[in-house]
Amino acid sequence: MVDRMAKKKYLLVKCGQTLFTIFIVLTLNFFLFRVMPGDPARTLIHNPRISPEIIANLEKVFGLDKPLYMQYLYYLKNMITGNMGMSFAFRRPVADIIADKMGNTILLVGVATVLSIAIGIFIGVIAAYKRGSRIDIGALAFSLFMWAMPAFWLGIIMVIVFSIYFRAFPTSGITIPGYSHDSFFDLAKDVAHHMFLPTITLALVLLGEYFLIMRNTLIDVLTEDFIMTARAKGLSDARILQKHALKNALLPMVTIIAISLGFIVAGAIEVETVFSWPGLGRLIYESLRNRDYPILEGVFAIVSICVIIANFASDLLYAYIDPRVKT
Amino acid sequence: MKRERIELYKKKAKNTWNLYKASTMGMIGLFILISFIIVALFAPWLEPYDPYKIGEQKDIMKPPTREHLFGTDELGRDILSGVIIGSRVSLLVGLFATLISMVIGSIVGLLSGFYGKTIDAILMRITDIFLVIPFLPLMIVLAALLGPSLWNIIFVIGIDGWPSTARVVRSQVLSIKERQFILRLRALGASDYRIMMKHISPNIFSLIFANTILTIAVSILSEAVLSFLGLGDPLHISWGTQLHFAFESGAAGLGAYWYLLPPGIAIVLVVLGFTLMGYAFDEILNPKLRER
Amino acid sequence: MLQVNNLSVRFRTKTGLVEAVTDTTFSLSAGEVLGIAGESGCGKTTAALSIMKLLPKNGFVEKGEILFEGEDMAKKSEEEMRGIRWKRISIIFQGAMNALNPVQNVEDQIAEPMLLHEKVEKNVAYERARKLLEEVGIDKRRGKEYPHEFSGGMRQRVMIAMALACDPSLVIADEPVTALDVMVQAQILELLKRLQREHRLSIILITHDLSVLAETCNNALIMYAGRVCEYGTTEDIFYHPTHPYTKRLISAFPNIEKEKVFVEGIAGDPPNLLSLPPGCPFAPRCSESRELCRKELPALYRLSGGHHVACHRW
Amino acid sequence: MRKDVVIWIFALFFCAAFSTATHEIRSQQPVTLRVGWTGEPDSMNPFVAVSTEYYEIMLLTHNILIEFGRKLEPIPGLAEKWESSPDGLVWTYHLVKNAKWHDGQPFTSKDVKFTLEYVIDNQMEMFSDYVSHVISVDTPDEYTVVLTTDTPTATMEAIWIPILPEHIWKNIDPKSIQTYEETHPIGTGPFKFVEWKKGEYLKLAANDDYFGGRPAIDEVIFVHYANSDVMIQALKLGEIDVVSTVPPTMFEDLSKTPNIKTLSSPQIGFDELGINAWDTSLTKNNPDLPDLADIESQGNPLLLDKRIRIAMSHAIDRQKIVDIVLLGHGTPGSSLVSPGTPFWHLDLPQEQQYEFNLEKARKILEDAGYMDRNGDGIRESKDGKKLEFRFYLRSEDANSVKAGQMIEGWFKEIGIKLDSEVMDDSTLGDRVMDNGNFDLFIWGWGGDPDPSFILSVVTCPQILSWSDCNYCNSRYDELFRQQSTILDRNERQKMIFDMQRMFYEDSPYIILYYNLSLQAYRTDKFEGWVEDQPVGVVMAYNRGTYMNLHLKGTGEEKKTGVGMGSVLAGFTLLWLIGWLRRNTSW
Repeated sequence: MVDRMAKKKYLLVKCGQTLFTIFIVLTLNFFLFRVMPGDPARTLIHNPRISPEIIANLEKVFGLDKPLYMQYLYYLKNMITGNMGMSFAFRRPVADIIADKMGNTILLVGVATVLSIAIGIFIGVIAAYKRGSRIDIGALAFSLFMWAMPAFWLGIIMVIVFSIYFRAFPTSGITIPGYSHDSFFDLAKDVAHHMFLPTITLALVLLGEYFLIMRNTLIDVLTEDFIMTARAKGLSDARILQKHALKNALLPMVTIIAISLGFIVAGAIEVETVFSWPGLGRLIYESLRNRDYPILEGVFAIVSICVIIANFASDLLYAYIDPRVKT
Repeated sequence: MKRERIELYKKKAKNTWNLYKASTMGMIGLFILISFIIVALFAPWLEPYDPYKIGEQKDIMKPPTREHLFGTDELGRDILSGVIIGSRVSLLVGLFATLISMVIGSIVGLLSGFYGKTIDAILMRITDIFLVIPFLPLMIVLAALLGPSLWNIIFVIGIDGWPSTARVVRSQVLSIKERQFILRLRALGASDYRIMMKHISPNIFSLIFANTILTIAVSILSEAVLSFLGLGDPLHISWGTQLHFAFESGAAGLGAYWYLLPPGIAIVLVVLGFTLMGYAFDEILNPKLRER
Repeated sequence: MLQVNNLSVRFRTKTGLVEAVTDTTFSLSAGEVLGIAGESGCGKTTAALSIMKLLPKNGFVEKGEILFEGEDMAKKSEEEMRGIRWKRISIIFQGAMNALNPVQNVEDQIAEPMLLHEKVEKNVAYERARKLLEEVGIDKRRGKEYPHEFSGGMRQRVMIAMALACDPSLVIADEPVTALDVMVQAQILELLKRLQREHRLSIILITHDLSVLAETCNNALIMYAGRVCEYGTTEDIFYHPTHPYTKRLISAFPNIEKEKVFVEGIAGDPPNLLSLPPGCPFAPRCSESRELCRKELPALYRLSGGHHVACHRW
Repeated sequence: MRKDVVIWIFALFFCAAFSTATHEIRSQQPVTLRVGWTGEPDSMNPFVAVSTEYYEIMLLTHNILIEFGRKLEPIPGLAEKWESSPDGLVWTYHLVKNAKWHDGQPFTSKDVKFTLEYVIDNQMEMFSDYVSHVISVDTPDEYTVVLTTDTPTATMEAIWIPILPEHIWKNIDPKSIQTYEETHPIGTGPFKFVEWKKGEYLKLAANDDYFGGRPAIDEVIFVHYANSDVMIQALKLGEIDVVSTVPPTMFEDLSKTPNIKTLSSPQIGFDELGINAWDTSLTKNNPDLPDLADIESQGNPLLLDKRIRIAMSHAIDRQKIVDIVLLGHGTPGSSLVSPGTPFWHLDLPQEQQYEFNLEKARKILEDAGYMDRNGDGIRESKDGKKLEFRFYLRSEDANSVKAGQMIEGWFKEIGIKLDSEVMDDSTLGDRVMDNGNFDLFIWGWGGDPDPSFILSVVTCPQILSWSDCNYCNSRYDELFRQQSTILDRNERQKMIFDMQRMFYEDSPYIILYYNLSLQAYRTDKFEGWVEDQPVGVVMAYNRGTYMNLHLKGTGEEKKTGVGMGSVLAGFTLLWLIGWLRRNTSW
């Protein structure tokens, strides 16, 4: 009973912290974009060669003629109601644009992450278990190499090799543009065909990270006393790994994967740019090229909030699966 | 007292070096790194051409020849010279950005760990918030708002890297703080500042060394990414801006491997060099990873 | 039932071969409690682990035999050893630390070897696990709890219950009471003694705390730098210590019953096991050492009955 | 069991990824023209959109009263005939009778009246200049529109305002037009708007009821690419049929590719080195310019010396910039109106241009008293002011950075130091608007077929508005006022030539180059491409290609190469599945 109360309290505290963090990020977002060099109204309409009347008019529309604290309150209200302003380049609400792209990013990032976690953990376990063997050293070298490689560069190399040289995969996009698909399966096939290279690229880059973490965590766990206990009990190595080492090593992975979300986001931005994948990452790249600040502001807020919430979710999951958490 | 301490450090350093020497990974990393440092230091003597010298029309985007070992770029500039001078930017950004994160991170970590309680709670809350904000989007936003210049890039990367350092420093301070000699110093009435600067900091430095080296690797990667995304200073050649212009001018489609490969490989090597070193130090300083 | 003859264990390391245990001989008969004492790193744990063939990957038995109930453990394959571990020889680690899996509840951990070795039904195994818990003084309803929910002493009790799971004939207790406070130490030792009587166990008790040794053991073995210095009954060791090292250990605490002084309290550093001096390993720290001690390694001399000592000075 | 499911999901994903069936085009598929571009319309709202991409779409979905022919001459649009009164004040337009809106409603003169009045009454920024002299719009009958102006106006044949359907636009509040989002534009044009997936593609379908006859193709899809490299690859692979802009670096390679034809043609617009030439003595206390009465320029006053500007002009090798930055695909710059509109472009003879001659540049500076007195390589004025200037380049445009680096080098050789800084357009715009807080920059202008706009930019009243060199010359302004009222094209041309010569001699802009439009299209699928001068086959201010294009023969579709790559990858997959299955037992 006491235990459950403690857990509840823990969750409440975490929940509060998460909300607070989101609040801080939103505030940071507001001030970053207000203290930047340049007149916000001017950046708002993008075209600097535009008449002062229009600017004045827009300032009113966007509330820029109000004092800063009022703007801030408006901003918070807008954020809560999902109103993130208008894009310069698209002339559409930022929220709509983000909503359009988000699914694509989640698809790419989701598949790549699952793939890299599964393979990363798998190889990590083998390497940790056969520590010092040729497999371990090979996997280690490969992972460090992947880790050191900028995702965008790997992407470019993949395009040259597989799209341009072998012509096995399309260079960019998510489907054949403007092509009407007969069935869902047809569409899925098309998407998968386009998705292959970006997914593999992202997965390879992430793979290194997960492999290294899994390997080191497992090596740590394998030196723990209870592993010796298990050996003394007469358990076979495979059983020790499965019943005692893995669970202990996988638990921290939950947290580590959450922490590495920033890394995933970074990889996604790079890969989407190279492959013109119509997701949030490419949106960032394009709004950078157009200096489309409202989009940049919106994407930054959304991505940060997603990562924060994912962290919170991982905390919850951790509390649920790890018997030790009760503070 | 001072000399004794120097002797002690010498001995410690020698010990660490002996352990380090035994690590193949570490030695490969060190070798890569020294090579690149030499290249960066002697860039003006090593580069065959002025890397900024714009060529004639006939020189544009030409594959490797005897005159231009790595070929030329879309302005007819010598790519080998660009890669050589680019090492300066990468190392500079790596070192200075890391310096910024180390300074901020160490100060925050020291204060937090040393004073504890409210200060700790506040500082760690801030650190946690920074840790959870995805770093690349934050860097992109900052870099875009500040405008493209080398120092802005350094600042932006430095500002993003401190929270993890702060965490590491804090945990180390917490453990050192409770050691006998610190308690005795406090009892003797040494000032907080003195204890932190004279007694805790030197002890921490060796412990966060591996972390520092890995931060440099991350900083160099970040520079490459930001420059690739067009946030770097296009007036300075760095490996990232080279790749940016290569990508923008369609080197991939033209099959201009000579433009895409050298800067990319240079990035991979330098980052790998730092990573291998960081890893080797980690194995030395983290006994659990050390082979028994 | 256990006869260890001229056992030598070595570790391969990057910097060279570590002579962890050298030429160690001792024996243990059924129902007997043997204590092994010495400073940390003297090879006592290594000697015990080699009985179960639990050495780390870079460790190996260089020579010697380990006869347990007539079979030489040193010659057994890993496969065969797995059948012997816990079924016939179990081990009690320092349960206060991390010897229990933090993410498995305690009755799972106790039942695990039974399911493995005795192929019993699940409910039978769990029933027995709960009974064992009661036997070591833990409410059987706490079986579903996790190690972190127990105090240090309680965890040690769980560890003991686990060691008894398959009814082994030999139990190795490696520092079973270290890091517990004095009251709890006494309780645990009391429990061990009781169980030893009730289950007719043979126990090897490894400790660096001589008072523990004095309280529980029939025979005692003092080790230094991987070698036996002195071996005999507990009375022999405590009332007629012969080796200067043993003497120093004992004189370091005048009253065994009341005050605790750990073995670490001796001046000087233990020797580097990578490069042992040619003579008696204790010579550099020995106040009685002579020329001979530094040159020649003393053999293990028999004094009287089972009392042996490795010293030129006896 | 669960493991198997996961493995098979991956397997499915892999298999799907390797299937290439999606590339086959079935026979019933409509005939689709795929156009690749790297830009995108900024909006579908005609009162907001400014991008050339929007104008291309608008051209296909809408009509204007009088359209442009291939030589930019007026041709019938929604008005099949038109005439003006002898005094040039009253214009009568006779409309086509068989035009219909895409939603089926008939098109009448009421729609024209509504559209023009919507613009005039609400002073719509984008269009009001075209009808600034119109005082009334009358509709004597359903197919006649009469416009009355207060003064003879030269541009009554060039009212570039898309005619909008009254029945839809009457419901749209002109006050909130800036934020109005047009999702499905309805026009009278040869193509109907179908859908726009932003960042991906925009799709149009042929209008069966078009009054000028249905186009031969069924669909046009404009495919958006974030990167031109990728777009060129898509063209090579046949994923698209034509690209609107080919980067110079890829042009040569493409022209050697079989089944692809490249073409380069002049474009309207240029990139210039802008110099802050704000002489505040002309704008301060000038009764015509009340807004500028007490504003001081923040630019470097040395730049008011015309001789420095001319020396700079002599120190820039425009041909080399064209060769390097545009890889030869451009024309060295001179006068303000670009050769993309050849009728209005002043083609200055070589000997009247400030040719590239560093020696001459140095001499001009020396004669003007700018010497390097302290030997630091930088000249100083007589009162010791250094010839050192801030030089702003655009982060959005790599060409400006490249040209800037070259210019910095030449200027260094004649003793002028430039402090280059790269910034984004908003920041640069701010600097310009911040009372001219800049010295030099590189930027560019696109343009209209009519030169009025670009000529107006450098007039005095545009300082701190459209002007970014802050040039002020009352004679120039006077000529500008006169030319706008002259109906005779030849007479107007002469005045515009005079203005250009005046502006060139004063050099507040050093026009670096006129862009060429580089395009490429595939020749294996369609025929009937209309190559225009300017601008090319698409984005050419006319819809020739779209109306004229038709399939070549029976349109054989080739499969995209599967090749080694997928075979290799297929084996890898099989191996991986097997391996996973074998090794996941623990």
